[in-house]
Amino acid sequence: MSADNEPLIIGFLCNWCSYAGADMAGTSRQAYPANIRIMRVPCSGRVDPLLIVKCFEEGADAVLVAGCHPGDCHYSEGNYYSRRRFALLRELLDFMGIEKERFRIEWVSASEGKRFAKIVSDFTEDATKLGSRKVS
Amino acid sequence: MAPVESNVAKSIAERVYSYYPGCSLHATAAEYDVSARLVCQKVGIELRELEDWVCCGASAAHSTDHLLSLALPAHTLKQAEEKGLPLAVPCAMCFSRLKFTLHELENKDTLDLVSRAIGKELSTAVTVKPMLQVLADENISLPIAKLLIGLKVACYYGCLLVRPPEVVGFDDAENPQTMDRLMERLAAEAIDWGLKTACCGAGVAFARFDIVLKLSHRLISLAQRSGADCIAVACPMCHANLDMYQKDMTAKFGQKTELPVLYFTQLMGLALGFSPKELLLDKHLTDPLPMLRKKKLI
Amino acid sequence: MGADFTQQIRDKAKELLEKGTVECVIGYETGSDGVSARPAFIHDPAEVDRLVFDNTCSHNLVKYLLNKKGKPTAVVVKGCDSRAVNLLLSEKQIERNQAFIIGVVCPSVVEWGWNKRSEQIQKRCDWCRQHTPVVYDFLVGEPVTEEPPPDFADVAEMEAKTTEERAAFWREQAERCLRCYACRQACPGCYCIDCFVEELDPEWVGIRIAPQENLMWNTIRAFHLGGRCISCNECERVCPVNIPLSLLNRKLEQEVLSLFDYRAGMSDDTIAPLITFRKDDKLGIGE
Amino acid sequence: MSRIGVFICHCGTNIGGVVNVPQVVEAAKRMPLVAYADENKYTCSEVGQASIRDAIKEQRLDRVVIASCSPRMHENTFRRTVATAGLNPYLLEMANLREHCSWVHSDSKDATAKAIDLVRMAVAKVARHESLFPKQVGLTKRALVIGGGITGIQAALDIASAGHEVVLVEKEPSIGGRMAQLDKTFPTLDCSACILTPKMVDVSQHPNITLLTYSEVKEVRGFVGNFEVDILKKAKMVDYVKCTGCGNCWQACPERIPSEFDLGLGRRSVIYIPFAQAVPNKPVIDIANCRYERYLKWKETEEGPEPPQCRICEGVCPTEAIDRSQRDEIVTEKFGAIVVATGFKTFDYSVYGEYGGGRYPDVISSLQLERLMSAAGPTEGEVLRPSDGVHPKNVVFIQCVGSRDDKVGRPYCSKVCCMYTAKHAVMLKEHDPEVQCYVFYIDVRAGGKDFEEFARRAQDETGAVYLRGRVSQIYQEGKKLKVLGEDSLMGRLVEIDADLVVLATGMEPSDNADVIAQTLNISYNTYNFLIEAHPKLRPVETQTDGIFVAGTCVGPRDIPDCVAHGGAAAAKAVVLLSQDSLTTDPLTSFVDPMKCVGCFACKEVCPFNAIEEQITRDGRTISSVNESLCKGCGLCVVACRPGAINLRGFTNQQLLSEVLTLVGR
Repeated sequence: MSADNEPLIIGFLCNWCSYAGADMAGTSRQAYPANIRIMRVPCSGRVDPLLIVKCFEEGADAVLVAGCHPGDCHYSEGNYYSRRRFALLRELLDFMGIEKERFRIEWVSASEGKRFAKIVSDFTEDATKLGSRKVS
Repeated sequence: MAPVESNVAKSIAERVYSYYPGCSLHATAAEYDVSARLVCQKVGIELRELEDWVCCGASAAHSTDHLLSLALPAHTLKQAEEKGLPLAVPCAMCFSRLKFTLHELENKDTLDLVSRAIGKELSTAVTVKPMLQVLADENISLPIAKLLIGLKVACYYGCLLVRPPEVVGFDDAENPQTMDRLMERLAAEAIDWGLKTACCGAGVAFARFDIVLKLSHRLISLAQRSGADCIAVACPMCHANLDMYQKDMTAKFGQKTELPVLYFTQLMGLALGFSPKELLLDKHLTDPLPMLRKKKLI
Repeated sequence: MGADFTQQIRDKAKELLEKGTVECVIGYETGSDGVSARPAFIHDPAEVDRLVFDNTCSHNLVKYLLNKKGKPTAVVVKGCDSRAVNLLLSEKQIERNQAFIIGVVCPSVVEWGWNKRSEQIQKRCDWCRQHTPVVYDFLVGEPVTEEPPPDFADVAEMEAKTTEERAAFWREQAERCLRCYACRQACPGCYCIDCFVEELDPEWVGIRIAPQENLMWNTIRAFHLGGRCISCNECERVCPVNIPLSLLNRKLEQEVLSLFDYRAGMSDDTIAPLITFRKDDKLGIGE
Repeated sequence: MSRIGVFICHCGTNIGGVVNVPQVVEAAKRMPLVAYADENKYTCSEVGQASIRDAIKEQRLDRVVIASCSPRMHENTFRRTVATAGLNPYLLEMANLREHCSWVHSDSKDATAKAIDLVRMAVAKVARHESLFPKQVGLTKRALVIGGGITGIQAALDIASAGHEVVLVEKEPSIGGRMAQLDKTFPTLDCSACILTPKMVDVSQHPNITLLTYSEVKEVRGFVGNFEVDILKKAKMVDYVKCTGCGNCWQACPERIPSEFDLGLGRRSVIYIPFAQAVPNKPVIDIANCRYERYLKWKETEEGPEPPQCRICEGVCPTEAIDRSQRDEIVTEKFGAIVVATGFKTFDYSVYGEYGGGRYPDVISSLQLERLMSAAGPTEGEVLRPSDGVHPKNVVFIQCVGSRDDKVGRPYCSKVCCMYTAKHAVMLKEHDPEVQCYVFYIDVRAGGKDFEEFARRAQDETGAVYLRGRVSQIYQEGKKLKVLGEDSLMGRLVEIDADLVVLATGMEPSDNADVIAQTLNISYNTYNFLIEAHPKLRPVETQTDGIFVAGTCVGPRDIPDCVAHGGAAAAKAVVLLSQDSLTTDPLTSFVDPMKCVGCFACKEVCPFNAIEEQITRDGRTISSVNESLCKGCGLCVVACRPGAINLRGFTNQQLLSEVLTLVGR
């Protein structure tokens, strides 16, 4: 877990829309806090709940999963599955004491650089408010 | 015509109805009321008039106060709901208002608002049927005394009975068939004509008489030229406009306009053996009796 | 109930074994404590009288069908157990024509332990909506009309707590977890050859018995059964340190019901909610 | 023990200006398995790439991390770089220090800390990379074209002329499609048949084209380059080898039924060709309506009166070509590419009750008018109205019938109606100078070469009255049709006594377009129009490799667009077929047979039908991945509880080790 109570945020971004959206944020110089560490995955449907839970149990303060908008999935259906899977996981985690606010699922298209920056900024702010998770 | 069938299917085995005559049938359209009651009795349909029905608010209310235009029908609907019987409505205008109200009450907020207005908990669990649909039920056997052979009828539905389809959900909005089929069961010939659902002008009856004349005349003359002996209607307003002004039409448009306008219930009455007197056939301004005599139907 | 049910099961078992319809009947027999029931595997018609049925018959015997692949087998199932049959059918783990299902209209089972039985009905039976099996070839007892849906009072109670309290609660449970995996062994839905928890590469869950590793295990175990758990609650019954696993399972059951209007194992041709979707799903994500 | 090299790019000041690159280099050197770390001004420059190649050789590096810009930018560049240095191109991983770090963060300390993390993640991931090798699969150098309209014809001819075998499947007895039903074409007014029929003949005579009329595609298996297709050949009851197409039979046939080709305006025999210039010019027997077939049916039960035996066609056939032993048969063919050109049908106008279409015989569709105007049509080109066969003088056209109308679930514009109605106005005037046309329209959309000029011509020269507004009602009054409508520009109601009303019915996909799409596993929209891989950049490709779409089955378009579209699809197919083998992306998923429990959750979620069942030696049914179909989305990996499926390039191990560099121990 990162130093001096700066929240650590791990982001899983689908290669085709959201990772490109994050690139777009870069090319258009949309600044956002440096707390997020971005992992590139082919599709939000590739993100295994095991990874999410692992992140949290090992001390990540917040996790972001971003994929193409429903209907725009590069693989036509992937994000429909992740939508269901994470809607359920989010409930379970909250039930087990990991606030809903720490786990965000967002649809970000390749052209939404500005929006991506906004999402990360807001998310970082929320995570900071929530404070770091106490893990042994 | 799918909608007809499905509606008929729904009314199977329904023999007892709450009855909402509406204001006109207690006044200018008494013959509709009388004939409807006689016919229903004859074919074994029991009509129980609601004790405390009020005006449906047609034209007067719905063009001035939205809430009132819903509250008035709601009051009547509530009674029908308490009776737990389907509601038979002869007047097309009343029918339209009741259906519109039910339609708007689908919205939760409106439901609450109107409920508060009439001080009763409303629901939308009431079946409202036009008299035409009630009597056209093919499961009802007609004890026919006199077949109306040789009588050419132009069935006229008007605007309100079948429109708008998503609200009234009765028959086909452009080419309805219910009355046509019914007339054929009486051995009359329902002529095919194009203005079954055209407007007679009732909406502007008082404001723009000239329009009423124009529209009604268009209807009657087409019916005439299509070889009809009479027009059958299911609405007191339509009846008034078509029946009352034929002399004015003759005056205004030249060629003689004369075509009896009867309620479909009166024609049923004839077929079921009632006398012209019982059916108040002598109440019309355009006298149908000569025509009926010529056709040897009386 | 008892004697009569027992007799019917014995007769059917005898018939099946004699006819050679099946080569084994999986049922219950009285355990060596002489008090509580335990699974019994009968291969010989002469031994059918070992079979009993009483209100200590809690094991979900469907689990054992997994070891009988390709061998015609009869199994005694209660209402809840029967849903596991459908689950395994839909996940192609058993074949319908290999399994003869002796359904028992469940009289509800009681809390019991070694050499002791209470008259206390088990929790699962209070929640149960499936006393009559959903699938069977032969039914013991008269179908009953099922109770209206249970409310999830226990779940609600947990949700009433603050997040910190919930976190603390589960952390405390995790500290007690021995990772003996009894919950997994009892569960008819857990049939993986290699369970993720014992995977060394990737090492999803560390070997060390530490709370976060245990939480990892308990969270994912529950989630892997999300939309698949048929609420027989065997996992909780067999837990040696009494971790309230039913809370996790039922939380998921509740969500699956409200989000996807789905109950696992009600028929053998439904698709588990997490491996299907509706384009118009409304799940409060990006809407 | 692998030796990883890390190369960190300044990208001029783009990265170096914010991130303290030397510090990142130092950190990298201390990371596990890192044998070498260095920095470049511009890694992507030739100098930069050379330094990488040298380092790989000199330092005996077996894996490379390049920390620079987005992999979406330069991954392929650097894969080539390491490949030229003798490394497997897939032993490369990139850390995105520019788009995801230096360009979005200003604080050097934070940015540098993050950069180090990103590099650490990349190092952890690359350590788990394996050499991957693209697979080569062979392909069948044959194409299937579905649909024998102008689009399919064009596609078939182009592919065939490029030297590849083509099978053209058409469900009707003749090719030609909708274009064959048209009289003339806008805006040039050249005769449709005259320009179409030569192409139809070319198809029938082309040595590379096999024509399967009266046939339908039933099932499609396989994948790009290797499709296996079941085609249903409906029984024609005529031996095409013997038949000379002399026409005795269809002239002699005593039965006459409404002709589909003439849209019910004319009648045809039961043994028939749809129209005079049909290709092939040989008849089929429409079994459902054949007297003798009816007799044979009766013979089985002998219920009811005995129908006549007929068999006249057999009597008059000089070559004994009638063969009643024929039955429907399924043939299976192999193809490398498939072009779908299933075309359109016109909107069912009876949906608009107010227009009375279906009730009044003189309310017809534009396509029906085409038949009335066509010299080969039921009236031999004389425009006679259906009810009483008189020449209509007042003709009313109504635009957007089943187009631009949410009420009937058809909000889209059908694109051709404005123009063909202008054409009709012009041609009716030519047929009969006394004709007066009225056109009720919403907008006149005349976008296209010479289109606007032509639309003007219709209004100015023919005196057609264009009324901007909708028609509210049409009813029969004696021999006239009363048309009540609105002229929204003048703001008044209009009443027209019409002799004929023509409804400009819009385009919608042919029946079963959705079924075909499902058979081919390609997607379609709510109106059943097929969906292209990208509306702008991949207009004839689909999400399924090797399957191309063209013409009006994709969306409304006119003849020249269809021809161009068909040609485009053909070109794409030819590009595919001209290869000797296909290279498949190695980033696919794969199954560990020892772990798979055969629940087939993977098969359930795979969007590409890439999961197949296989039986192991010990008799378990487990899944396996068809790597030619797999597109590497990884849905199966997540659906797999036992972790039996993994995705090359994004394995569970790799993603987990990335996470573990950030959290925990």
